[in-house]
Amino acid sequence: MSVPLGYYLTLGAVLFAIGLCGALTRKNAIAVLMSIEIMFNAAILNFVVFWHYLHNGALTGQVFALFAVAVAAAESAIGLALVIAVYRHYRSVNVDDMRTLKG
Amino acid sequence: MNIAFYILAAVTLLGAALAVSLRNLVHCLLALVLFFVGVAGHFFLLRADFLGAVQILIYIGAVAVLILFAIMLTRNVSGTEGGGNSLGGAWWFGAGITAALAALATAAVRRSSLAATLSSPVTEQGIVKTMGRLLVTDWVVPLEIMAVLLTAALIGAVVVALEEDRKS
Amino acid sequence: MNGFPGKGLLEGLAVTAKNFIGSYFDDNRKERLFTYQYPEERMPLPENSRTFPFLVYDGTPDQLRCTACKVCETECPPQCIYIVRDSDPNGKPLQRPKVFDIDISVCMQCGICAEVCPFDAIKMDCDFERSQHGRFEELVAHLPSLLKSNDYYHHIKPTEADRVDATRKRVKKPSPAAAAPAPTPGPAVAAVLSPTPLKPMSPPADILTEDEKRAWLKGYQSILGTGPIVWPLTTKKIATTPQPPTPAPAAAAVATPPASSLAGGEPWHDSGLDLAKRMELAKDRSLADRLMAAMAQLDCQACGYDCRGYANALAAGVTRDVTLCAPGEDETKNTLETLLKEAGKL
Amino acid sequence: MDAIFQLLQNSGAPMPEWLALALAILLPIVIVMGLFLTVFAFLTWVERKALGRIQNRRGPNRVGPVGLFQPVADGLKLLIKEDIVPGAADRVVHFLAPVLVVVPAFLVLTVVPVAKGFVPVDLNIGVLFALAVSTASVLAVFMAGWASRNKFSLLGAMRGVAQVVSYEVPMVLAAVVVLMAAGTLSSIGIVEAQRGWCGWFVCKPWGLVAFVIFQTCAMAEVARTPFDLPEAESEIVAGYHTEYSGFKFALFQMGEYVAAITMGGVTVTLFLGGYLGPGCDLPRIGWLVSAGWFFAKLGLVVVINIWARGTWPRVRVDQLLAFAWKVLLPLSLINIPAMALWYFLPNRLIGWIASAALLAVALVGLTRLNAGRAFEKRSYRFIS
Repeated sequence: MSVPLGYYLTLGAVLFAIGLCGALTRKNAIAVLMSIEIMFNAAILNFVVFWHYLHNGALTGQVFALFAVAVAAAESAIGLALVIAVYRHYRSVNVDDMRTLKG
Repeated sequence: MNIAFYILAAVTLLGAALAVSLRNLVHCLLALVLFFVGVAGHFFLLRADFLGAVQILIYIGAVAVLILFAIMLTRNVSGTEGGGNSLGGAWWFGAGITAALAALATAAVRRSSLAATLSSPVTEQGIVKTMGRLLVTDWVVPLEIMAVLLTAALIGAVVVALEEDRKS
Repeated sequence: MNGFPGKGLLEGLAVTAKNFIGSYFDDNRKERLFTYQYPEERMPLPENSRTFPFLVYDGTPDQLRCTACKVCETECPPQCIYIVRDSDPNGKPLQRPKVFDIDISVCMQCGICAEVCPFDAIKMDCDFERSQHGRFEELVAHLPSLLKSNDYYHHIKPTEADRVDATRKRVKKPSPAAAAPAPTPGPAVAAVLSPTPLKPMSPPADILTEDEKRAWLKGYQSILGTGPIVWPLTTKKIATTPQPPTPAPAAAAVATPPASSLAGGEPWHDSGLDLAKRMELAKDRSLADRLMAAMAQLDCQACGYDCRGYANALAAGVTRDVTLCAPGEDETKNTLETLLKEAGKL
Repeated sequence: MDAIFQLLQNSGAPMPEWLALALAILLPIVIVMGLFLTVFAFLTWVERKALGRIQNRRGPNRVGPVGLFQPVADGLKLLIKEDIVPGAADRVVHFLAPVLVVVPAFLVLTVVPVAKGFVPVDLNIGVLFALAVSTASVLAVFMAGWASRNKFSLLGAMRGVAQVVSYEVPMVLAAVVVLMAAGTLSSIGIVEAQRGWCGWFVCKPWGLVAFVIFQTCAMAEVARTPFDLPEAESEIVAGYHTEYSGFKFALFQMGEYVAAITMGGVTVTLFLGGYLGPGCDLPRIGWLVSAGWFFAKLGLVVVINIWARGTWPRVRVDQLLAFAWKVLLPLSLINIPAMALWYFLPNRLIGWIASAALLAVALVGLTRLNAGRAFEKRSYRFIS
């Protein structure tokens, strides 16, 4: 496995950066959620990379990644449910419109 | 073997970049799926087969469909408008942030001692069997908590998204 | 839920399995495989299945029954028949068509032409493989291709052909084609052309009670099946107003020349003469006679009367419609119009 | 694939390492693609012939000796047909959709053991990979429906997505039971675990129930009658592939049929003991006999599919989803303890009877639960 660890870490970092940039600049709530998904995946990729290189026998890295995947899926489900509820109230998913904290 | 790495990395980066910058939301989603496929490829490359399959099953099978339904429910079906970003299309600004963050991260990685190519190949079979046993023995508490969390998330999502009819 | 869950599903499977296996054992089309492999095997057509019309001839193709009276051309709903009358070398019109086209891409195979033809000249064929490559010229059937012998008619529709031949023999009518080349003088032609004596179309005025009318109708219907019945083509023409001479008893008028015509008889009553010669013959006659001279002299009853009856009806004002003489076409219509205008009737 | 790679390596042939690797990868792909495309063509012919005979008419018998060239004729016709892309369609997605329908169908083939020792890739997560990839076709279906910008195809796509997603859960759970019994995820391992007299998982009570559930879900996953809601001709024109013509439509058809075959392959691997059969261990021709066994069983499963297609009417959308969530899912959940009973009770016979009893109770209970009100006889009043 001649691919050095560093390459993977930079890849993870760049992906995380793209996700973060997307989350910050996108106007549409769903696009924001997608970017958050990218950030999650970047993190999970890092877990697996660390497990692969420094695992010396233990599978903790993979198990941790598995739990992270589950949490990410649950989070996206909740996030989208919220977006739909907000859409029903504001009739738009534009992030800028959601200013008032009215119940 | 590192040709595969470069190809997969390119695919993943392309997917992520497109998912963030495309105008039409559904195209964004398809780029996101490409990104998920890229990450799944990486998992297979890193010999984490089980995670690769799980990634495909959960992300491409479920999360992408979830986002798809969300897109459908929250706008006109064509999903064309509304993909722009709040900076009025100054995409180069976003790119700038990404480049800065990426440079910061790579610098950190290079300086860290771990950067050494400490690569010990992992090839023994039966990862899945040991993983299964591990999950149920050492990690049984997180597993149960995860189960509770997932159920709560499921019910919560349904309650939040469901159309509460205030009239009744 | 009767029976164990899924019982209905399994019964369904059993039925299709029985069908599937059964079809391999008896495919003699009794009960299972009923498909006819079309080009090789052909399904026998029922006798009165009809496709496009054809012209019947007795004996040789030029003894065709059609006299180009153009009734079928007029009555054809989609107007897909085109007839041009034949004429001998010196221009005298003959009682046979020179051109008889049927556009089978337009023909809707309704069989009305066969019904209204007074001379049993056109019958419905049952040959349906008429597809061509072109869509326009190839799909117009011309006279030669339309002509088919009477024995072909017997071959495809035995019972119907026998019935038609029986009625034709009873009328002892030689085929008009034989008569056409030698145009006989007027009255003789009228006598020959008129088919069997007919019952009056409308019930006699003096029948009052309902059941008497029904009895008359029943009597009337009894003759429906016997001979070629001339349908009252347009109901509005049969006015039963009792003024003399009532046109309704067309048969009576045809059988015996009406007394009202002058002693000179009707020299113009010959379809061989053209219109000018006929008007010249009836120049100083009564209005009814001149009107009759304008007709096509075919007594084809396309107008619901015969030529004399229609003229009388026009003269008596029973009807004001001058367009009923089908064979006469425009020339008759115009002359009728001018005559009636001169007489102040129109 | 690895076996071929080793074979090439130590065969001493003057071959650089990367060429051997390339060859080792390409060879199985060519074999599998060729094999299953001919099976696909043959399947369309068998299906049309069988459906014909079920409906008391002859199937295709014009093209070729007994209509055998009919698939070739169909393919040629679709190749020549003009490829129309609707004006408002989203060109990129419209073009990608048929490709993505076919890809998962063939990807699942990588883990199906065709004969003894003949499996394209012996993944140690074989079955999980197959199930995961088969759900990926959901997205392709949606892309097709959404891209053609037409109400009916979108409706069809939504139905397709809902159907596949809701039938995926019972399917995975039905497969879980088999994985528990076999103890491994790799397809070769599962097939080997079914050796011995009546060793097939179908012979076990929980295996039979799991087989029925898996087969129903496979039919639903591939949208074959009686679950062919997404392209129900009578209701929504042709569902998500309405706007496709010519070769793209052929790709859709191929994707569907190959998915049906591969799902059949997975069913055979999981429940009917893949290539196991009386003669499969013979020294030299063993692998040929085992291949024969595999394709015989695949034929059996496909015939069941066609038989069901010729018999049962199409299911209504709500019945379809209710059936998945209210009957199949609980049944497959109960199936797991039933399997445990069978597995852990010392004497196999008692275990067999115990699990059969539990399943019978579950089955009757579920059907009673879902029976719904029996419609009482309707009474008519004549208002004088």
